[in-house]
Amino acid sequence: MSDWLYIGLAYGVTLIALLGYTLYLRACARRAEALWAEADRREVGR
Amino acid sequence: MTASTSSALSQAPTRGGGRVRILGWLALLAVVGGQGVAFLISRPDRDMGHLQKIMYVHVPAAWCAMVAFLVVFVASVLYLWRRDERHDLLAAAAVEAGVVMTGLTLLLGMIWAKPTWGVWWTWDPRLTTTAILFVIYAGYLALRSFTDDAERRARWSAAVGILGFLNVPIVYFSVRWWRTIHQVQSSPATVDPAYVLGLRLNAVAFLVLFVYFVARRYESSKLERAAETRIEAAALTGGIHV
Amino acid sequence: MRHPSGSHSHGTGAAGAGGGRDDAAVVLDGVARRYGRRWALRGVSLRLEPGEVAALVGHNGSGKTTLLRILATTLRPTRGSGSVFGLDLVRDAAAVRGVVGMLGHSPGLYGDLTAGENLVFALRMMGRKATDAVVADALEQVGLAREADGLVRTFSAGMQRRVALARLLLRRPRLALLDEPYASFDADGVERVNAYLAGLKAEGFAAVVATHDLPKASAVVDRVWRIDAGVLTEVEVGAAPVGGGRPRDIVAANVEGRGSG
Amino acid sequence: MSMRTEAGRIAAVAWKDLMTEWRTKANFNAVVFLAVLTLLLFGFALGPDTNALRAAAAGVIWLTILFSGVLAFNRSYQLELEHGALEALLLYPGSHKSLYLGKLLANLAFVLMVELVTVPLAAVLYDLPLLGPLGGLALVLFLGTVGFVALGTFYAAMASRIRAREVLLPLLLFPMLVPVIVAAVEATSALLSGDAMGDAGSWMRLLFVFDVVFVTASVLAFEHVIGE
Repeated sequence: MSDWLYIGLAYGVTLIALLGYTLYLRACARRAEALWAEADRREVGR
Repeated sequence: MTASTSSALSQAPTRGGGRVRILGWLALLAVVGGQGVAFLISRPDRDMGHLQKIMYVHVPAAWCAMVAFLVVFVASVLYLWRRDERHDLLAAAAVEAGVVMTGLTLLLGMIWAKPTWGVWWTWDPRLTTTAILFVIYAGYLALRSFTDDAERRARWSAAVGILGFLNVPIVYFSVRWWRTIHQVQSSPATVDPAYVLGLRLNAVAFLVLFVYFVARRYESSKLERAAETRIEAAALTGGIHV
Repeated sequence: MRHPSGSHSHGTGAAGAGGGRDDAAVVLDGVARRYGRRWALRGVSLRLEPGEVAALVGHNGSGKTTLLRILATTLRPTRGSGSVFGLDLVRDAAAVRGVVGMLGHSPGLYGDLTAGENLVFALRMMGRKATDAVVADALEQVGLAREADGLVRTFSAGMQRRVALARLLLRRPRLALLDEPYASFDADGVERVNAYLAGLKAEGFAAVVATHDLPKASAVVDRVWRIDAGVLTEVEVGAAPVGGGRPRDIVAANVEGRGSG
Repeated sequence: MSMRTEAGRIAAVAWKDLMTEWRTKANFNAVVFLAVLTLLLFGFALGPDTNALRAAAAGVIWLTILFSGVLAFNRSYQLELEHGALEALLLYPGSHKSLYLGKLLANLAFVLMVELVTVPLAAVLYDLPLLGPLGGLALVLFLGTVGFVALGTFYAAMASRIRAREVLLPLLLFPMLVPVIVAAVEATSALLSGDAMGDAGSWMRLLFVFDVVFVTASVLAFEHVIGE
């Protein structure tokens, strides 16, 4: 019975790790987009 | 209107967003599907019982990490050879994915070891090697975060990436010999065809996921560097040139 | 194109020094250098002929030392390209190192070695035989003949710079880079530096001298590069009048587009 | 540049580093003192039981070497950074490989000297039969130290030039040294207990492979790390 507890734990950890990294990737992409937009602004401002 | 620049990154990057997004959904589908199939077809193992199901994540993640560090090695060598910044960004993206995969491998290894052997950690050679790789490449990321200059960061991390990979076989064999002397339990090997099929299926699924991780990270750091390059260009102005 | 740089296309990178594929002592083409997020140089193009000494003048932090380091290949330009005696600063960096010598802002000596030992080390690093006579002669030339066995750590700043100058004399570079060579030198030291520079010119070698103290250099300087906030703002060409006046014949004093970054 | 000039340059760098070390001595004394202290502290931590101490001795000796030796590497580059000497050093014509090899030799001599003090002391404190397997022990110490110093000299070239140098060097270095620790400790402990199984030889071969791989790789990669 307790086997299933560990299996659940394993899948939970997997979900958190993969989902967490995906969210981090999204944050990185957002940051890059923001920087790109800033470059646009600076060039217009010149 | 900007002056043309020397960096290959100066052109507006191809926003590979569409393709990467498709890859993302594909990865999700593959992993969920692979796990589902493996979950359903697997029979309780003679030694491991239902705990065997943990292996369908643990083993593919470990394989993926190996692929990741191989990519790091190749990209690092290419960087030092060609000095193309994109190779550095690729290496860094692969290290991140590799560290995530080794981390996952380690956690699952512990979760599996506890009910099986009653301890969270054993000095199994593969697991121990994974732990050492985790630390080596975490050091790689730490070094990157402490170096500001993009060019220096690229050279230094390429060196660390190459040396780290050269150490993989040496670490593995040293831990294996060490272990045979000290008699530590090892993971049982199973040749049940259903089990092997499940592993293979999920290895492919994780590979797709890994490619998605690396592609997404690579695209965003390429965009970031391109934006930085444009901002740099905007700062360069004035003076006389003779 | 906002830069009056003529045929020099701005930063074609690997294409080399544009039209400057000649025997000029120094050619820089749009050279820029960034530290972290701060730009120390923001695009400098210039040219120096053999047999000439250029003075590089500017405030603290204007980018003088960065420019010298780029010429010495100890820094890579973030952008732009350049060459020294036809050798590309990036591609032929190893060969450039055989041609340039530098008197750095800090002496670059080892405090726990004696003056003589420092020179012996330098000679051996140049792949030359280090005889007592050669070392003694070099120290004699900078007025330190009696200090050969003194630990450099115990020397005054001026003495340390003399040892560094002796090392430069031993090096005999085709392009000498001097960073504030007059700082911490007395009148005698200044004279020795200028004598060295005059000797270089006579041999058809070249030098770039970064200095606050243009009058001290005026006896030997052929052109003055004024640099401010990482860009070249003024170039003066012509033999400097002896006696500390400003060089004649100002060909360009075109200051444009500063400080938009 | 001919091989001979490069050999001269290697010797010059090593001579310069060792001469500086010899003139100051304070650094060497501090490192030796730290090593002695570590040996004593391990003794307290592992209890006064002689058998337990002897069983752990090989591991204690190598960890002591690692913890005290790692202090030498950053210092070796600190010397270059203090008065802008690195810039002058990089400006000499010829290959930068000689800089690495010269520093490697100097650091090797430094750590071996530290071992010359600490290992006999460990033998006294932990009651080890040092004299019997002396030749084998010397070889293991040498092979293990070469691998340790090769990577230490390489990583310190980077770590010494960034803000977090004290933390970053061990962080980069120690995980890479796992094979050295495992092989050196196993070989040392086999030799100390008479090497009945004849294990020490294969561990020494592993150390040798490690040394060859990482000295070669470091020499090749150093140019990319030291230059600007």
